[in-house]
Amino acid sequence: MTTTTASVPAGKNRPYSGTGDRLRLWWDAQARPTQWLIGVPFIVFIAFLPVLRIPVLTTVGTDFGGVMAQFGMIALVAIGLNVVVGSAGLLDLGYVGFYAIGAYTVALLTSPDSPWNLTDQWLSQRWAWLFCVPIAIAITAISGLILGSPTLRLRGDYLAIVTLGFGEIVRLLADNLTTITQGGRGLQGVAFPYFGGTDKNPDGVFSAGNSDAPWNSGLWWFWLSIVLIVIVLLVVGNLERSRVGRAWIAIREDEDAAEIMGVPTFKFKLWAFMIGAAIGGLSGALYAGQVQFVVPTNFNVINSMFFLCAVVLGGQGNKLGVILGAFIIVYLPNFFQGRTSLFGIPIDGNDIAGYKYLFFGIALIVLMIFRPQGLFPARQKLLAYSRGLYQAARRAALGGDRATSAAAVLADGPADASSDVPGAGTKDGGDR
Amino acid sequence: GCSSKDDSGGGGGGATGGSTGGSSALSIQPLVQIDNTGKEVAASDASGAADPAGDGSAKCSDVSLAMAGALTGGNAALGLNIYNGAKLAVDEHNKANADCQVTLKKFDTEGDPQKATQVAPTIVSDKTVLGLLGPAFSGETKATGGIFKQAGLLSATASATNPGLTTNGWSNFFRGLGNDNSQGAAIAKYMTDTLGYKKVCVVADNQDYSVGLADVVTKTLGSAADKDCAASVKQGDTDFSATVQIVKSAQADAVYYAGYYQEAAPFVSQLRSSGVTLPFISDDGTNDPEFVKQAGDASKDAYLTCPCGPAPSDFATKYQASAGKAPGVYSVEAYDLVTIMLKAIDSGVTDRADMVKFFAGYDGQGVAKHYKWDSSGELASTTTWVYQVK
Amino acid sequence: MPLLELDNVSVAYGRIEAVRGVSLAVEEGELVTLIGANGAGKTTTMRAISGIRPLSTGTVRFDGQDITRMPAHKRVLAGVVQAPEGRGVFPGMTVMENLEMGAYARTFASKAEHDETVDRVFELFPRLAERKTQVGGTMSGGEQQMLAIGRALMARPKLLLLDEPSMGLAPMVIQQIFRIISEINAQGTTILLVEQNAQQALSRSDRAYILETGEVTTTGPGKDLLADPAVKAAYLGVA
Amino acid sequence: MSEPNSPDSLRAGAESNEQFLSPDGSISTSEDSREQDLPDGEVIEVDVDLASVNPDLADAGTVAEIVAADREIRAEVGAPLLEMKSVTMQFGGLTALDDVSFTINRGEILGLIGPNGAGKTTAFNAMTGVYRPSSGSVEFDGRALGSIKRNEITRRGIARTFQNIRLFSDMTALENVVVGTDARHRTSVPGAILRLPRHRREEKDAIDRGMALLEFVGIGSRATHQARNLPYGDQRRLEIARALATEPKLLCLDEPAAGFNPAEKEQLQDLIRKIRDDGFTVLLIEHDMRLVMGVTDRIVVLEFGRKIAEGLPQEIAQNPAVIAAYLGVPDDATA
Amino acid sequence: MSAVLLHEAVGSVHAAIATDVIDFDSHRLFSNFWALTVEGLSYGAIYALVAVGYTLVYGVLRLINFAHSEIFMLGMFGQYAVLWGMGFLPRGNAYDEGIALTVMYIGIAMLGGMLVSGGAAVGLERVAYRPLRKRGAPSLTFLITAIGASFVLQEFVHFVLPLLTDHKFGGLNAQQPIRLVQETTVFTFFGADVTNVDLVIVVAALVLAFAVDRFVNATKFGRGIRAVAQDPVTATLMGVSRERIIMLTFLVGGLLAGAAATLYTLKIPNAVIYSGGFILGIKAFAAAVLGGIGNLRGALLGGLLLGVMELYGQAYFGPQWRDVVAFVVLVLVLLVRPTGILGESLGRARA
Ligand SMILES: Nc1ncnc2c1ncn2[C@@H]1O[C@H](COP(=O)(O)OP(=O)(O)OP(=O)(O)O)[C@@H](O)[C@H]1O
Ligand SMILES: Nc1ncnc2c1ncn2[C@@H]1O[C@H](COP(=O)(O)OP(=O)(O)OP(=O)(O)O)[C@@H](O)[C@H]1O
Ligand SMILES: CC(C)C[C@H](N)C(=O)O
Ligand SMILES: [Mg+2]
Ligand SMILES: [Mg+2]
Repeated sequence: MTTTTASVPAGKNRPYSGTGDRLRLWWDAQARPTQWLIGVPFIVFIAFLPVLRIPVLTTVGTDFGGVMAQFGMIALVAIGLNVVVGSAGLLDLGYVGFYAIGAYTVALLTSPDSPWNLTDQWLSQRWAWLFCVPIAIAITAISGLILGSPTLRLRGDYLAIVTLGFGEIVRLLADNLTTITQGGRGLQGVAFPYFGGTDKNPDGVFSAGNSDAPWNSGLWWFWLSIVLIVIVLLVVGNLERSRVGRAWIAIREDEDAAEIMGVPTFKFKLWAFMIGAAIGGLSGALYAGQVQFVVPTNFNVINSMFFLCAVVLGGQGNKLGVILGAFIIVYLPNFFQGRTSLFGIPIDGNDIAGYKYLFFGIALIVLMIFRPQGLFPARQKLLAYSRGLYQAARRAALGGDRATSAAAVLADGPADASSDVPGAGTKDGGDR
Repeated sequence: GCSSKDDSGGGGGGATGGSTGGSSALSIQPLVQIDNTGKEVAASDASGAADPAGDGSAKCSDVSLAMAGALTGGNAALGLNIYNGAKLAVDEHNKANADCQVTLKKFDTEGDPQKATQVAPTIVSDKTVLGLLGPAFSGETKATGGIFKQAGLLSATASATNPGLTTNGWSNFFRGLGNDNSQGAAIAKYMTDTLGYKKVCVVADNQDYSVGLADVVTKTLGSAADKDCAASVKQGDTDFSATVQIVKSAQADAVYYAGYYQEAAPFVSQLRSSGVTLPFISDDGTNDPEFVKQAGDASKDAYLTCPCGPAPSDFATKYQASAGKAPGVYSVEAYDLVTIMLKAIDSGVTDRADMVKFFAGYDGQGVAKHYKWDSSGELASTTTWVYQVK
Repeated sequence: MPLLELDNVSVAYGRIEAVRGVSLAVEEGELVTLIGANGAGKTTTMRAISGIRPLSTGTVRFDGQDITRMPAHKRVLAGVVQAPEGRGVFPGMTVMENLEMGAYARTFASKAEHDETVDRVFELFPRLAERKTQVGGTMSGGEQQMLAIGRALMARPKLLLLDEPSMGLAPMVIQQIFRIISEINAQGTTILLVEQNAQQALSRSDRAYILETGEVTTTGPGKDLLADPAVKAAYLGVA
Repeated sequence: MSEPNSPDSLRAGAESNEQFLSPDGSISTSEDSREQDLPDGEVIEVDVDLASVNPDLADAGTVAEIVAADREIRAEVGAPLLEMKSVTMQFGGLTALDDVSFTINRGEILGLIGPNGAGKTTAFNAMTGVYRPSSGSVEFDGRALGSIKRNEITRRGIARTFQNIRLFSDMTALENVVVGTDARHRTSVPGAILRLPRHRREEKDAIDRGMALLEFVGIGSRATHQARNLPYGDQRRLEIARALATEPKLLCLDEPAAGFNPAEKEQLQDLIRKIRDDGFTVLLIEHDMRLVMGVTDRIVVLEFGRKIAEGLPQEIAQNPAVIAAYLGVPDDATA
Repeated sequence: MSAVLLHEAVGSVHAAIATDVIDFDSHRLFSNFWALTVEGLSYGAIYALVAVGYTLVYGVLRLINFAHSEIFMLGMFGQYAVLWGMGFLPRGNAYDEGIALTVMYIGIAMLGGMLVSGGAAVGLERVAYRPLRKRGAPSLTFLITAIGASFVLQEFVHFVLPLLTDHKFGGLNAQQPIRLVQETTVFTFFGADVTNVDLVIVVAALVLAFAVDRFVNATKFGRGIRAVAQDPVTATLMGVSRERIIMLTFLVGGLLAGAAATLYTLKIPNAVIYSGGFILGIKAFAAAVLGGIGNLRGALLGGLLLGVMELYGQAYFGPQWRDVVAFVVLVLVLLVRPTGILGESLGRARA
């Protein structure tokens, strides 16, 4: 029997600590049913925000549902980019390229303006979007592979500029290959999922035409993205708590050491790129469906920067953090728009909104100074079946505050902890 | 100390607003109004133009009009031109009609299609909004047309000129000016028939509007379009050396540029300073006092077109007083379209469907031109104005 | 008055106090050794002295002056020079450039003085003379260690801080290094030495301090400590 | 500037060339990577009771079994495992290794010693694929290493530690070791996403083995501590545990005792012996003669890139060439 | 997808490329080769000067200073304001002050631009980066701050500057140009016109590049810069003041950006606009990487190369492919030489 010592005083610091870790600590302390009890209503609450229209929160000048829909898409983007940047530590400044490829795949296959339009041949407009989403994901993943295989040999900042170039090249191709993409004229009439058509909304709830607030198309797209986010979180969470996720972190921390430890670093970097790309492509497909119109200008470098801001602002490496980051990036610029008063104080929101990029820039600088690790930094969990281990540690930690000897606390620990070991983490999805 | 190096001693101080081009005192002067075949048409008589003030006895309550376009971001100037024109009309109306106070609500789309899809539902769900002036750009109009269509809300644009917009069956959509087909065809014909060019280099930037316009111009020019020196540049470019080289080494009679003044000004400057003296012809995106200010003497004699007519001087005066600057492109169209909406309200229109009907049946003179639409929402007859920098 | 005096110095990394209330003094001309187990806080103490780690409490006095708040690079000007643990060779600079960096804060009276200093270093470490133009990063571990020590000598400090100079050196070179240390010291440079090779270090030093988990536990003349059975057991590996 | 075979390999982990960008990618250049002021925060780093997690690991016997689970060596102790065959390594005009040949036999601890700059680390790098020899070859387990990738070399069974510690400092101790097991695992992305049985098996195995290895090197209770916060000695142990997790046939240690005091060296010596006794083969580079003499079975001596001696420790200690080149005559008899 | 569809797809790609989308006009390239080279070199010289700023800061802080493009932009405004202050009012036509005076005015304007840019760079370092350094923030945090600073500087010129200067400077539109010289051909070179502006640009850039190179490679400060770049802690232990070195680095980068800005506006007087730094900044950054980021001479070489390649590419493929060409060249070079043409470290700049 190993002896346990409480020699390490509670109070050792860690690089990622603060709200994120504290919250995670608390969350892990909850029993599984409790976690469900808290988690599900919370997600439902978020999902219904555009319906509830809480006064100060709801945007005025733009439709809140629409804003949330965009948030959903950017959240997906942020989760995908987080795999690449946050986990594997590969600085990708051209992520918007994947977003664009996803959007253009759907648009090229379903827009009547496109030479490759399938909808007038054998694919019904109703199913076209759904049919194209997997294609979009596959094509972006492949483009991730194509971009990655030659360039992932490059290190750090070389990779950054090459990816930035890639993002630009994608946009410029969309712009220049006018016979296929219509260049700057864009592709119109992109398909969207057909669902719940009524007399009033003959094209279904996802149609841009559905504008009966609050149940308008924005809300539906938001819901669709929530579902996709949850799925993607499960997938990414599973990856993180596996050999793959550990390899990513190891690569991020010390690529040479990782390789010498036998980790096939190139392969896993490539996977990170492909997975990130695929998620970006999925989000792009959502975008194309929602807006039903794609033009190259929506995919310029600045958007890559915004995506990266979402990731770093939220706390790179932390999936929930980056979602929060995405929310801030999307929501803040819309907040002032059209407001005539705030908390009873009369303002000219449109005027303020005119300065949004100024404020945005200042906010970025200030936030980074005060929270250099991001708003919501937290350590990833990298082991799938170690719930018991961490629970034992946590109990000891909590016990350490009360009793000085952790051993005393541990004494009553083993019973339920060990019962929790094998496979207990199986359903530990989504990291929530 | 240094004395002024400005040997001609002129003003040129303020960097905004003024319509003169610095010390060389160049400005954009209307030259001729032409039809789609490049033939001159006499300027219409604007004296009977509809007046937003009406007879001063209108009654209405709780109605508003919306304006959507880029109010912030890089293209804000264009949106503001439109907003200010609309605001002038509404102010005049409200001043004259104490019992019918119409609110003008502005919605910022930044010119971004996705942003516009978020803004559109807000406009639609505001039940007091009876008519929409906008969206301003073709791209965002494409993205949101379905929303307004489904809501049955009048969407009258003072600026979106992409020809495709009226082919979607949007019965609520009206265009207050000629589309790029007519502008492009008109100037192309004018170049070959009136100005007598045999070879023209068509250069365009990469934006929706420019690409479309360049297409039409090239097509209409037919064999007069010189393929060897056709070139495409990018929004935001400032350095056109390669394009200049291309033009320089071609044996052309003129350069046509489809795009906006931001790029047109440095382009023409660089053409001139590398010794290319070919005539320079451009479009409504370039047709802005800024162009002359930026390009200076290089802009001299350039032909600029616009489906929009020149602002009559009394309009310009009113506008200057209200907006604090000279009217820009589409200010007049915005004023006219909002005037029509106000007339509808004054005549008792209280719901969206009636507003659309009012537009469909409208036939009247405006400050800029005569307004009467065909069933697709295009003006029944369109003309293009040719201006020249002098 | 001691040349260097630490009074109740504590240094923390985040919440961990690596050094707790350490007081020590080094008289002018002395050779003083700091020994202690891994993680005892020796390096941390050195870093506090040269100013690259801020103190949480306490004061550092050098040459009669309170230098607690003096930035690190100014301390070098004042005469405190450290050959850091882990060598800190500039990987992209040649051997010669690395040596020049050692004299960054020093102005030589003449070219001759400069050359003389360089020659002395080359005399001590002939390997460096052979490899003047080799890039620092490609030197072997031991060669880098020689370079680091040689570089510190270029500065001709009043107080020389040596953090484990024998680490990674071959046995023969270690003996040589210790001889050099004694020699420099004899020539008038005050030295504070951190060593794992307690045997050698203690036998050559005037006085020594033993650091345990961040605190000074024992102090005394080097020879006395060498004879102390507790010290023997813990640091000399004599069971 | 002289360059080895590829410019990249310069930065690629040669022990003597260890000034990398700080591995955590930190831009804060005010201090080295271990030196940052980190924000204060909550803690969960408390020692764990192993038995509370995995009761199987409670007794030392099982530990040893898990560590050395599928060793297939004992039978072949003494057979050559790695052969350096006339390896020459040149950097520009400098010959760092000059026609060096020696053999490492299964189950032994081979010491590699020599003066500074003799080419020990270079030899080591030639074995682990960091450099490719200018001429000659390295054969491992009967096959030439040729130009296979570094991670493949590890997979074939060569593991190493670093002279300057290079742990994944943000990870916990256990996670570090589990990364080491990567070399033996085959689950890839689909398996991990779907949590296929093999993934579960491997994960479970990795954690069990990881805990056992931590236990084996004596830091089992620190499993959930972040590597950066471990004391130096424990970090060294963790490096060894991580290397062992790759299930190597040959474990290469480059100056593992650097910075240890004699008492700590003693413990290390015991650990190295234990590793050998568990069936691993060990290559040890070290300047501490007491450690080298105390633990190695055989010694190879290099000088100026050439092998000058090879033999049992006692022989080497008496060898006049070695004494002249390397050992010197001790100043004091006690050392 | 069915085979037919695939066939169609391939077919239309071919069609697209064969028609007017890409030109593949080798005639245009070769007949204008020298003219393109001259133009390319003068743009390249400007990229090179800006690239030095990226490279130095990167070398010392491992930071991609995204806001450097805005430092450049401020330099354009700085020199503009100085010219204005000297009595040159904006107008459409070029001034003609004679060679000597013009060169003097350019020199003064350049000084102004350099001061503004240099000051802004140092200020940026103080306000935005230093606090992060004090907190030991991870590198991406710096990058995000740089992006934030980039927004702030642009929007400052866009919105705030006009309010402060009575709408003389800044705002949405480009400044009305001040043309100091009319670009005229001085001599021809294999049939390519070499203009006075080209000459000024290339000569000024060479002088500045030489000066920085000497500064970094041959002075004590320069050695300090390299030391901090390679190992900041040890550099401190050698008596190098890190903060001062960092400040100096930003200053040098800023000064060069200001000089580059002046040269650029000489070439393109219309370029003085709040958003005018962005694209050029990306190009310059690419140039820095191309040469080997952190490597001073690499930055200079990379800038020239990029400038020239871009123009060749434009002539061959058509102007709309310029940026594609630039990035493709970059990628190809990096694939062959993963750390840029001259390799990486500031320390090896003398190779
Ligand atoms: N950057 C850091 N962050 C957190 N803790 C640190 C840091 N650097 C050192 N420590 C801790 O501070 C304590 C003292 O370390 P220090 O390096 O001063 O010891 P030392 O006596 O020099 O040991 P060694 O013999 O290993 O060089 C150790 O517990 C170490 O883990
Ligand atoms: N990349 C390189 N370029 C040039 N010379 C090199 C390179 N790598 C090593 N050397 C030289 O080769 C020789 C052998 O170096 P190596 O690192 O193998 O020595 P070592 O035996 O490990 O010494 P130590 O005990 O000091 O670590 C040294 O003189 C070193 O300077
Ligand atoms: C404001 C205008 C220049 C807009 C342009 N006509 C368009 O359709 O987008
Ligand atoms: Mg130490
Ligand atoms: Mg070595």
